[in-house]
Amino acid sequence: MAKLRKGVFGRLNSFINNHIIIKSKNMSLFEMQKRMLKIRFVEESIAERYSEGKMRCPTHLSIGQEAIAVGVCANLNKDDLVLSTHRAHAHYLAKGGDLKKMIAEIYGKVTGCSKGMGGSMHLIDKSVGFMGSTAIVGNTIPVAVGMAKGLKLRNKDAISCVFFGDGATEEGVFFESLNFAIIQNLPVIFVCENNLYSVYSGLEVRQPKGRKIYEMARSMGIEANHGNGNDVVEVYEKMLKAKDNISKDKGPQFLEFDTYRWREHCGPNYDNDLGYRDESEFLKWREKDPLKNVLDSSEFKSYIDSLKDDICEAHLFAENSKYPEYEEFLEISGIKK
Amino acid sequence: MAKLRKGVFGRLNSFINNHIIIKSKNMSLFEMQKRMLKIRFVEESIAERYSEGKMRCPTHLSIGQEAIAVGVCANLNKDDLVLSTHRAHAHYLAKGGDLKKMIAEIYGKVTGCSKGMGGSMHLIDKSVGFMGSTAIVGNTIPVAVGMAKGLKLRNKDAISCVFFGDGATEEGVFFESLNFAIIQNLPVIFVCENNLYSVYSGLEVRQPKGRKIYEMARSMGIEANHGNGNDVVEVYEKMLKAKDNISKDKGPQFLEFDTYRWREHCGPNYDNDLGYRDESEFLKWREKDPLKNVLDSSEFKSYIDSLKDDICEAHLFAENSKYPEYEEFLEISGIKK
Amino acid sequence: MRKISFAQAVNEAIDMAMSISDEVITFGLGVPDPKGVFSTTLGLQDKYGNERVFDMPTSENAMTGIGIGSSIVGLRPIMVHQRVDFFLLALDQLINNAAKWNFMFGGDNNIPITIRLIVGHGWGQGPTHSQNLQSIFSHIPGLKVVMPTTAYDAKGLLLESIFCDDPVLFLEHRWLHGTEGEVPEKDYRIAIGSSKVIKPGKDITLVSLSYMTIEAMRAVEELEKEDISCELIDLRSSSPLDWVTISKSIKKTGRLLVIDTANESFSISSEIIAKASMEIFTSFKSPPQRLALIDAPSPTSFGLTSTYYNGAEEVFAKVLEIFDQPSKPNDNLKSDHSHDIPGDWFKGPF
Amino acid sequence: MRKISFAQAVNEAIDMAMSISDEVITFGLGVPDPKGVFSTTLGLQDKYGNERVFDMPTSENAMTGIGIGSSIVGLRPIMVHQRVDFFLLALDQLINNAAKWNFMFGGDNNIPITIRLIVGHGWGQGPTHSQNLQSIFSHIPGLKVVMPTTAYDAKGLLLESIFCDDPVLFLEHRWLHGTEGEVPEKDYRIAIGSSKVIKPGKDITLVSLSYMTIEAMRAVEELEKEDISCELIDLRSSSPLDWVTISKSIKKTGRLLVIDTANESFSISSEIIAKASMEIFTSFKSPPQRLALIDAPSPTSFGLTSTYYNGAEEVFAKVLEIFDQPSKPNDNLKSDHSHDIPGDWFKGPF
Ligand SMILES: Cc1ncc(C[n+]2csc(CCOP(=O)(O)OP(=O)(O)O)c2C)c(N)n1
Ligand SMILES: Cc1ncc(C[n+]2csc(CCOP(=O)(O)OP(=O)(O)O)c2C)c(N)n1
Ligand SMILES: [Mg+2]
Ligand SMILES: [Mg+2]
Repeated sequence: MAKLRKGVFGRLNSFINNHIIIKSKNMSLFEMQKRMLKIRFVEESIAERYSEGKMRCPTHLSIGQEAIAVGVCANLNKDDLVLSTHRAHAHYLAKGGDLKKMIAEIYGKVTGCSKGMGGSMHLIDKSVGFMGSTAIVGNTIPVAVGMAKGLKLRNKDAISCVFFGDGATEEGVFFESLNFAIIQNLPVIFVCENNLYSVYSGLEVRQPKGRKIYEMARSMGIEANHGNGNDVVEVYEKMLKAKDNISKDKGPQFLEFDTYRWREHCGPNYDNDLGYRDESEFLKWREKDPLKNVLDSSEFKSYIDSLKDDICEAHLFAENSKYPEYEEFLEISGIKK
Repeated sequence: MAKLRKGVFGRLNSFINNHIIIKSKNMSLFEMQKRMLKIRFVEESIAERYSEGKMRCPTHLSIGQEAIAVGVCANLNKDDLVLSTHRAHAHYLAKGGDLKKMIAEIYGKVTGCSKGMGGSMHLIDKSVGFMGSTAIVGNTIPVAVGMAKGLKLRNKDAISCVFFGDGATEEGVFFESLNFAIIQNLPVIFVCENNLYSVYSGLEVRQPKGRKIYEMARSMGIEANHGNGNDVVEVYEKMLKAKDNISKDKGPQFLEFDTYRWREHCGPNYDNDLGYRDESEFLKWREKDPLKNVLDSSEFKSYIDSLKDDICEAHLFAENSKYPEYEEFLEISGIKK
Repeated sequence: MRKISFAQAVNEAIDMAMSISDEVITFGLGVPDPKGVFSTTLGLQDKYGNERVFDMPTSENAMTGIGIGSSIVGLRPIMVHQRVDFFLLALDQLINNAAKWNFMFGGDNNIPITIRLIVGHGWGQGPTHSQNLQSIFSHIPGLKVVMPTTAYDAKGLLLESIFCDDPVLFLEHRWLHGTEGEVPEKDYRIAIGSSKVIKPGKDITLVSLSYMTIEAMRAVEELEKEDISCELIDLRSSSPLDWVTISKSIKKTGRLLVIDTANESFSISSEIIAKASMEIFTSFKSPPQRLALIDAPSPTSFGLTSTYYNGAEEVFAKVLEIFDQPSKPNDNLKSDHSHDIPGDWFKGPF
Repeated sequence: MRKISFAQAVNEAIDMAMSISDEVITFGLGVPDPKGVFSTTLGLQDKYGNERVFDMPTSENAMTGIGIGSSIVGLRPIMVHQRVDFFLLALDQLINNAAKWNFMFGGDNNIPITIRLIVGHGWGQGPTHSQNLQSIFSHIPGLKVVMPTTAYDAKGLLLESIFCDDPVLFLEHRWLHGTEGEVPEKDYRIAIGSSKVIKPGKDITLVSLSYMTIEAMRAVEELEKEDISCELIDLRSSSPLDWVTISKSIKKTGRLLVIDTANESFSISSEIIAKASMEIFTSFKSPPQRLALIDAPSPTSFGLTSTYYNGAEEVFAKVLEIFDQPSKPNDNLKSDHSHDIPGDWFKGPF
């Protein structure tokens, strides 16, 4: 496999040529910051409008967690494949998924990326290698390993990458998937977004005290690393290293990033009043905003303005789109051919 | 919990009083050797008679693996609870299970320990704390954790212990079970019998090279140890230590022991001719026979003679017993009340 | 009598069971959290402590085995999952262990576990958050399957389930949690395997279950005005089936419509219709019928769910059809709120 | 024509599929081992290499997901489990992912995975090694369920399954592996959802599946001598059901007996009988009937399995009963070997 993969610089060059990040480091950071801004504003727009009752599906926002999605995906080409979870908006957008189609999907419209069959938890945009997200905790992890198996078998010069939360590492399938990826030396990167919570349950009732998820993964036989998930540069660099490792045939890679979800687990509101976590904890993490100094930097003003237009347009597009016809539903579900 | 448990010496004393092992170390070894002999001869008798076609159920023999069962169970009281797998004969006998009832179960007779409903893979003798064995790889592991939860909740001064193979550590439920046992600090000992194979599949196609199962377990947050599973004294001591740790409130314990299955995975024969493992590997392990120097030691002659009688009697008992009545089956399955 | 919600009735049943017997424990994702599994577990941890009432890791399979193990040593665990769909991870423990433990060890090895499974509905829950899997569970010998409709039944059946010595799957439809009904404060039990004639009638037997019984009740009232007298039976449990009540009713009415919340093929409706056809074939004045979901996954879009799901209008129409009467619209059956929520108070997302 | 065994036919189908398309891979516990999953996978690894043919860890759930993932990027995986019972660990991947992937992403996202599941029988396999779970799978929209009886059908249906774009559960009864039949060497396909009239007849329709069709064939011959002409339909797949063939036959004969290998309640037999009763009720001259296992787990003891399982004698007796004829013993239907093995060549343990 090693000989078939281009070296990391080759890949990085082609990547740069794809204009996803620009040549100098600062510029690439600039581009990543723009992507984070995009996610933040899109999510805020959903939060703002959710109570209108037009987006009628369970919706898990990524506000506060933008840096991981962006730093990871900044290292991926279009033909690298990504899978995600119930909390998928950031990953979808960071991988380059179509904004209008995502918003339309959340509105349940036929113009949505899943034709309205999936909703917020089931996003897909294969044209950019975003291969899907699902609503069952942990169950895309083996699917990503299977994609890597296929890529390797077909000698494709691409990797597979899967995002999941700290909660997903409690599912047996997580371990089973890592084990197989290691045995068959598959080109897959596991990205764990540790935001300390699974719904309203803190880590203390779900995992042993002092557990380091990445160390546990490492002891299974996978190269594992850990970092600050609210620092997009750190994420970017750790991901770059992981991808480099794969191209050097060091096998599958594991990354854990610490982060924090700002709003309620599911839905548009803040929920610190519920008492399952301390307001002070929230405030501490809000201080570590991945978009600190970016949001109000004059550098991004014109970008933000155009972004807002795009987002408005996307909502408008979604609202004006049609629901799927029942006939179409019957066809997609295989009832009518 | 700690205050409710007796110290290790208290427990050891009551244990000695139960006459399971005798006071001096040598004597305890002697008793353990007798138990290993018992298992060996019982298993040999099954192997010898299996082809008669009267024991009509899948049967997995423990020959070569006796030391783990005996060394572990020598540390357990009657009210300590054990669960096992498809390969359960050794565990059942080592825990003190009734020989006649086991043989009758394998013959499918109503006098069997499971009234003929379960066969070789479903043994139980609750009177000695052998709580069951099942035919699905890995699926008694969480059950053992649940028993420990119950014991702890009810302040019982007893522990739960589960045997399983190297293959079972590939099941997600294995990790899930360890995780919960650690979180709730439950009195359970996980005993992995690593015999290098799962059916005809060697470790190399199932687990990463260099994987140490006990180290992987340790990284989850459990105290873990490892030893030569063919040395009954080593097993005994490591188990003693593990039990001691539990009574000192160090939480659940994990033990991995290396061993080797002599005969075919399922059934009475040798199968080295199949070519899935080297005859030389087999010979090397047979050299490490846990019963080396015991089998032909004159010390055990009279014991072996009486053992043979017991075993013959058990087979006779089984053969002469009746099959369950169909009515009884309907009652047990809940169809008739 | 005092009226409380279905969710409160569930909460009260657990509370009562836990106070009756310290063998009862309850756990599941979110059990002690501020939402308390749609309010059904609120307050329990405070009252009974965190050894008996606890949260769990997202480890559905092991946690089911842990429940089984705890019941082997004498506990009566109540496990809960916010969606039945998540429980698919645990079917080895359910089917290979819980359902068979007592049998495969020759009896005297009961597993008294109760597994509460919430069935989602509407608000774009979609294909993996609103499945109705009662038929799958009912097919497995050794399991009991309970699906209460009213708050009254929820309490009585849950108490019975908890103290029943077999594994019980207790399915709660999300849209029932907010419904209210008269519920005695005392301890009472309702036998598993007994259905309930909600309304006697003479022209047709309607066998319905869970949330669909609410819809059927509305339809039955309107059908009365059309001179069709329906006998409405709320199934309450699918395993065991209350064949005595059902067959007696069909013999009386000569007609049968089974109403199920699940995909129609290989469903509860299949079994009831098959059993009736095999055993009391000659009682039928017209072919038995069913009203269930088409064999497609639940769609997410608001634009699809209204057609996909059945309600009182569809029950009404189906019964008219059975009596060869022309279809007619019935304004009384129109809902006063969006079709994808149980009531206007519901603002999403769950 | 050349005769080969059912197991060889399966092997040949996989071999042929792998040589037709390098998209086909096959894996499962023991696939490349010396026994080759009851000979069905022998020789494949030598021929196609260990990247396309491989063993796996005992990780049924993840491996199913891995199969799904590989099919997303264009492979056609064939997974196998030595017992269907083990596959209960993987129902999340099967039901929440494989069955729904194409649907929940709006189509154009097919998952062409074939999952071979071996159904155990006899020799004390007992409660967790001989379940028949076809009805569970058939209830789930998005899955296809295939159960071949003959070597001929095994090859044609397996090839069709492998190249079918939907997830297919391919259930092989252990007792069929050794049976022989005429099998063309060429590539041929049999449509999923088409049943087969094995023997035309006019008095009663027998719908049977998998191993029970073998038993039914023997019974049908003897019934002929009793002047009862049976039309025997081998179901071949339960999802989709071949309703055209079945209903046509019932309309002709006016009688129906469904023969299933599974526990009777909520089974394939329930659905077929329900559908017939709903749709062609008036065709029946006598109530439809079924012959399946009682609703108890499979016992282990040799002393119980003979009564528990049905065979040609029970089919014979049941049909006589349907025709109100007195039961009579039939020596030709007695088996010449123990009831718990497929033939005298079988010496255990699997
Ligand atoms: C198998 C399964 N169990 C439970 C749930 C309910 N659930 C939805 S999201 C979620 C939280 C998972 O936590 P984590 O993986 O850390 O992701 P986060 O929400 O924190 O991003 C849970 C438990 C589910 N969807 N699937
Ligand atoms: C879930 C499951 N998968 C597969 C099997 C088939 N099987 C029976 S025993 C066995 C070997 C397991 O290996 P290990 O756990 O190491 O135990 P050993 O036989 O070596 O004692 C397998 C794979 C099974 N019984 N259950
Ligand atoms: Mg989290
Ligand atoms: Mg092993």
